[in-house]
Amino acid sequence: MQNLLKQNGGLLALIVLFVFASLRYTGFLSEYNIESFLRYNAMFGLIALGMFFVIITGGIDLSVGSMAAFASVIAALMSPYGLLPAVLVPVLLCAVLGFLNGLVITRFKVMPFVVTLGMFLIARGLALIASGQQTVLLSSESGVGNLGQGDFLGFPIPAWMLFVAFALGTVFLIKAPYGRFALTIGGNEEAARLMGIPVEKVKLLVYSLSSALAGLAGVILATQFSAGQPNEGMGWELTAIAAVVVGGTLLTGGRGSVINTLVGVVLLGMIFTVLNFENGLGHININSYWQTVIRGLFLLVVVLLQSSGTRIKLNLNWKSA
Amino acid sequence: AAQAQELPKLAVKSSYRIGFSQTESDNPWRLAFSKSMQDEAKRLGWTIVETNAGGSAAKQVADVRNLIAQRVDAIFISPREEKPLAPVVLEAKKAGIPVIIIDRNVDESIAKAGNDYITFIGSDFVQEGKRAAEWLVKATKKNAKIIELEGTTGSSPANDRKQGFHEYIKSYPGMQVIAAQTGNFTRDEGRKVMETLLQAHPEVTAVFAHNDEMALGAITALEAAGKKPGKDVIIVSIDGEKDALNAIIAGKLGATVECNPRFGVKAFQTLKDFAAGKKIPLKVINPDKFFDKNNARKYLPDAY
Amino acid sequence: MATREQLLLSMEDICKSFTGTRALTNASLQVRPGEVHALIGQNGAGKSTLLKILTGAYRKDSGKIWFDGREVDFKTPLDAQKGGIGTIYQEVNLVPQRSVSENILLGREPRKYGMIDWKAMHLQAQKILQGMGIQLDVRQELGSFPIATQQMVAIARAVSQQARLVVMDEPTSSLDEQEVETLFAVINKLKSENVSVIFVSHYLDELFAICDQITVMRDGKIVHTGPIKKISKFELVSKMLGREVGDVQCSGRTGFHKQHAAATQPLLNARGLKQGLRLKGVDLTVRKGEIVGLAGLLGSGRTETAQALFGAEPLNAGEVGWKNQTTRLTSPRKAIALGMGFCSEDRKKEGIVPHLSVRENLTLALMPRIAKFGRIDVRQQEEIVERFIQRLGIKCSSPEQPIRELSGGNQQKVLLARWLCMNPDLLILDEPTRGIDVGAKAEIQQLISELSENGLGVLMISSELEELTEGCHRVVVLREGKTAGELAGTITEHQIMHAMAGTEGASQHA
Amino acid sequence: MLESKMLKPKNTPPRKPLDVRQILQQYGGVLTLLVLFVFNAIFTPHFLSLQTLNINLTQVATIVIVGVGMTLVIATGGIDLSVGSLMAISGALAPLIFLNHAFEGTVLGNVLAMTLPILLAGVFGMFNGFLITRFQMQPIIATLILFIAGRGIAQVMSDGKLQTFTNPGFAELGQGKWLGIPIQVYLMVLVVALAVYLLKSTVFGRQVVAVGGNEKASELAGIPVQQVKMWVYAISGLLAGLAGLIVIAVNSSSDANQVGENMELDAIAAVAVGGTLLEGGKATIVGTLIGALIIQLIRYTLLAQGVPDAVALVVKGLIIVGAVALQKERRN
Ligand SMILES: Nc1ncnc2c1ncn2[C@@H]1O[C@H](COP(=O)(O)OP(=O)(O)OP(=O)(O)O)[C@@H](O)[C@H]1O
Ligand SMILES: Nc1ncnc2c1ncn2[C@@H]1O[C@H](COP(=O)(O)OP(=O)(O)OP(=O)(O)O)[C@@H](O)[C@H]1O
Ligand SMILES: [Mg+2]
Ligand SMILES: [Mg+2]
Repeated sequence: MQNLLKQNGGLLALIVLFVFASLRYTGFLSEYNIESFLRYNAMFGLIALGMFFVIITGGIDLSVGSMAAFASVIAALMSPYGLLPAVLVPVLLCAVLGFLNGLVITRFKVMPFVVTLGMFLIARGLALIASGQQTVLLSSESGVGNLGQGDFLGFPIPAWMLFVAFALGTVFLIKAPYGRFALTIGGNEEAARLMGIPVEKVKLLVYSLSSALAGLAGVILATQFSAGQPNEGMGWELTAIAAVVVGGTLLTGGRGSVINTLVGVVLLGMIFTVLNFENGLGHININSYWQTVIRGLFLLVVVLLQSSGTRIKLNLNWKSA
Repeated sequence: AAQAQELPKLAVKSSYRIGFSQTESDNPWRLAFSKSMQDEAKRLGWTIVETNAGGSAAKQVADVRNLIAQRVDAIFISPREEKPLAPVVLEAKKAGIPVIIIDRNVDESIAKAGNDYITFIGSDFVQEGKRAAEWLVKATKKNAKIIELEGTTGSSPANDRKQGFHEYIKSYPGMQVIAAQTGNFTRDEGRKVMETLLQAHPEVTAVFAHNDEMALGAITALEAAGKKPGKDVIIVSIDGEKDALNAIIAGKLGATVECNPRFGVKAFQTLKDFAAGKKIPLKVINPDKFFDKNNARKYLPDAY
Repeated sequence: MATREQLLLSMEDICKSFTGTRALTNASLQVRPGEVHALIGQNGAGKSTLLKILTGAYRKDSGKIWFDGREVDFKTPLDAQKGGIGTIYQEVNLVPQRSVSENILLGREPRKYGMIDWKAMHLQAQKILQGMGIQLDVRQELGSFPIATQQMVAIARAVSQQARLVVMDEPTSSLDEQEVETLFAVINKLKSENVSVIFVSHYLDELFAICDQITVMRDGKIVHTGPIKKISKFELVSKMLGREVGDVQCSGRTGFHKQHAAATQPLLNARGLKQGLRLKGVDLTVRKGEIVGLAGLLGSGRTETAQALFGAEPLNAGEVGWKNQTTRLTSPRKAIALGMGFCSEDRKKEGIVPHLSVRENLTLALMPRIAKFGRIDVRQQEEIVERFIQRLGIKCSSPEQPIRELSGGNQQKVLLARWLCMNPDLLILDEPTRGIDVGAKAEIQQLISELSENGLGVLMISSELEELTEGCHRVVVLREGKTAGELAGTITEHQIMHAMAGTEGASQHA
Repeated sequence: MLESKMLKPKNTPPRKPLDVRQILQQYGGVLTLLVLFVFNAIFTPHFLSLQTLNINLTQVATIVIVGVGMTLVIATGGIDLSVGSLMAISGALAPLIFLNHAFEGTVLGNVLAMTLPILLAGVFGMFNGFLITRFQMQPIIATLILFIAGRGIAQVMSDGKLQTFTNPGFAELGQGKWLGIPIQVYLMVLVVALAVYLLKSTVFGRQVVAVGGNEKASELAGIPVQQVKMWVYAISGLLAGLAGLIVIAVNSSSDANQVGENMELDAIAAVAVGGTLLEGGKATIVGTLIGALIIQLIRYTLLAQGVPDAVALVVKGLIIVGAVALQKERRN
């Protein structure tokens, strides 16, 4: 029972916040609001999913934000050639950069933090170079923009992509050997190696995957906002890391849940929405710097909820042992 | 007047609930901008809902959508990027909410002033760059070795001011840009970059900074290197903030092109006029002054 | 000598240097099909290194390895696994957060359409464990089981790989007798299937019970190899230590020489200790100059008791008296300030600080004491370290060598020294001689005896009954988290076993 | 056997190639620094001058000061993302003090303005430590909270305004010189020297490393683990506070939005390039100094060579990863 609470501390916070907001603000539950929320946060969801797989191996990927910006530029550059190139080329290019991340991490044994910090700079530089330091407009003839702006069965396409990705992610983590390998490596890398698990291949895979998903987020960025933007994605890596952690995953690796990561993404996104709505009530006038303070406090509360939950779990284990 | 019929209507009321989507609030210019909006709203007794996109066009679109979902009476948008923000203006129109665009415009091929939004109240970055160049050409008698301190790489004020400046000096072969590096619009980086460039290019005679803060940083760097800003090296910049006017009075800064952040009064007045059914021009350019040693003292009390 | 074709494994002239130390010099090892081959040597002799080279965990500097008639050079443990070698490493090298089934089968899990077939996987894991006579919930996290169970899982993983050769590096060091029996049954079964086993252990009895051939290592070299039947224990020990048979002194079977000195003032007096569901009422007393043994089956709560007494785990109930005053044990810091020391059973997780040098590891607890105004007196520190390195015969290239580079047994000695240098009144030792070679073991036991004669109180947890019977003045026996009995005077293994099991024969608590 | 002996009369294993790697590993940082230096000496005009040295040292001072605190934090296996925001907080407070009517123009005002903000930043650092020790929060998240909220707090303190001032006494901190060398360089050297001493020779310093190496073992050896952690975050906060003061003193202006922006990345990069293990347990202050100098020299070189910002980002990323890769230990 309390174990449930711990694992779902984030979910609990989300439900509370959601109920609170739907009762308090008119327009919060409107179809328009929910769809626009999903359309925007789909990008963070995809990035957080990639980050999740990196983090369960005990690594970290700081390059995702720059990677998304790079992908958005490439997608915009490829947009005149049609949907397929505009999606595949940026995603593949990012996957290659991610593969390079993984290669340096496994071959030269450089800490993931440093390698991806390097890529954080490099990908940003590449985005600026490729775009000529300008916003690159998406071609409007090819209809590529539909991918970000259109609906499928009355639901935003980016949101579909998000749900499919998370469904696949869940299956991958639970059922696919490489998903289990990733968890195992995070648990104890040396042991995993001695157990004969192909540690290097798994790492190459997760870093490529993380970058490819960041690339996909970049494609959504370009198509949804009709432009490749080399200066976008600042700080996205921290949002993604925060979402993964709020989802109850340990940064030391070895444990985590895909669905709770989604909960983390939605929760963090909802903080912004709720702050905006609260401002709109006109009772208080929170200027932008107070908003930052409140956002920080909110994160504090959510994480505190998680950490006290952690202790409940430990105590419980003793009793059931 | 014919076009105005296609715009959503705004009932005449004594007080409105206004949404204001600010693109970022991490520099004095933006903060002065936001403050003038807040002050005017307070003066009128209106409610203003300000959102801050933190420099992200994507977040700004989400913010505007959020304002639409809240069904505010009207929305002011200071867009981060022209194209990404255009579609959401159409969404506001569809929801029956009139929009005024401030500072930078949105893509006119997607959303048209007078048709999809009321009007654009703005400044012209390219023009600012040109005016800075114009002054510098005169001040240096068409001969200068210039260091250009650029704004944040890839941002539109940086790109446009650069463009305007370079377009103008093109026809003066004596005006030579010997180095151009970004100082990210900040005083600290402006100083650091200038310190470094001074070492590599001691022959410099002029500086063009994309904003006042970097110009002030450059002045510190020049003084530390034992040069006299205003004499050995002539500096021109853009914005017109208080410190810059002080520097002009002290003879350190040559001139600065005003880029007035105080849109509040004009923006709210325009909205009131619109509600009252008056005809609104499709473009309202905030008149930008030009400050040099002749008028700096006079305008100092008004500077932000 | 047999040719390569007749042998299953032939390692020839293997050399290996680590920065600073030469771990192996022309070491050779031959194993025939279906034979159980003992590998023995002092701590740091190079056993683990040799085996890690075989399984691809380390790369050799030079030498050749022939396996199954072909020359091989395994680059990763995975290669070796695929090549037909299953391995149990010295430290339990499994992943505690994963389930038991995954730990046994990961890497060769049953699949359906490329995806893991969990049902089949759990079933298969269960069957493997059942084959070894173990019944447990294979879906649970491995970390929730005691170390011994984890060790059995490691064994299950290695032997279920259909390997031609199973390498076991000290598999029994954390097992109790019953589980050792189980392991021997497994080994015999492997043997009957013509699978070979390399078996490393510091328990000579075990070697003689199960092995066919024996290879003795000393200082990275092979000093003897031959059938085990043809060598006596004494010869073996003398070969290991590099001394003549006559020199190897052995009064008892352990290095203890118990003085039946009348016990004096009580030092530690614990009554009714309770904690969670693990401890349900432990009573025990340690007096000055007394060695008290703490016996019990696996999971009986010995480690918990020790940790609670040291303040590492908060108590729910119970009273603790220290030198006639009641105290509350809230943290290891406080316990140390009172004059206690505690040597944990899990040296990798709770003992060593891997990147730090031997010097700093040894003085980790002592540091505040040899500091003036927060500054460490390095001269004094070095002196102390030098003294203990000599006294305990710690084998390291210099006091500045990082402790992670030391062999397991030598790490254990450094940890012992960490506490001895504190001059404590009471030393709590949880399995102090686990993984330590016979020579060093006797030395350590002797040292404990001497210290107790000088007034040190010792509480010693041990799974080796002879250590308890020969070394301890009294033995407190725990059963299911409670003190089940206390033995004093001439203690026999028989008595302890009865008390542990809860059958007749144990004298009740005085 | 015999043949090989005849071929190689000396009975030592071939060691030559191995040594090069070892040298790289040990001195990779210094080597990178040297290469950058020589490159500039040849290709950058006016590089070999006292002025250039001064510029580089003043520009690197704040990275080093913050990097020292970061080194200690990382040595315990943690990380501190909040340093930039703490710089902003300290930078926002100081002008509030010396521009306050009660103190304006007084020495006391300047003294308070140079101490209180540092202490405040230290208190915030302690708050980080509190979250991490008391609630077992993961450092990256615990410090992310102040990373986000801290800048907001600084803006609230200064009401979001750019605070500019003319205060020669206070400005000494950033602009003053003594014997031709900027004051902030002395401060940097002092901080480094103290930290080297702290980490090498004091009980606290060794406990910091021990906690990072094995927390459980340290606890059992009687090390006050929670206190040690608390203190490293406090120290990191204090040093960030000092760096914040230097930045505003140099510019005679405090902008809560900008002071210390991206400092956490520079500091962490300096620590990593310097050879400290990010997983804790091994740390070098001098390494961090070298790491910071490398980062500074990269920046200087790229600027002086007129490399466009976009390309500079790529080069900077490559050099950081390369410098760390150079120093990696060989795997057995
Ligand atoms: N990774 C390493 N780096 C440096 N030296 C090492 C390393 N691993 C082992 N050594 C050294 O090699 C020698 C042999 O160690 P090894 O672990 O093989 O001994 P062992 O015979 O298994 O001892 P034990 O019985 O204590 O397990 C020791 O001197 C040890 O210090
Ligand atoms: N359910 C459990 N959850 C967590 N840890 C457990 C659990 N069961 C056992 N352990 C751990 O297993 C170890 C052995 O438990 P315990 O201390 O009760 O046995 P012991 O008598 O000391 O046996 P030994 O030391 O020989 O393994 C302890 O370290 C304990 O923390
Ligand atoms: Mg060994
Ligand atoms: Mg135990």
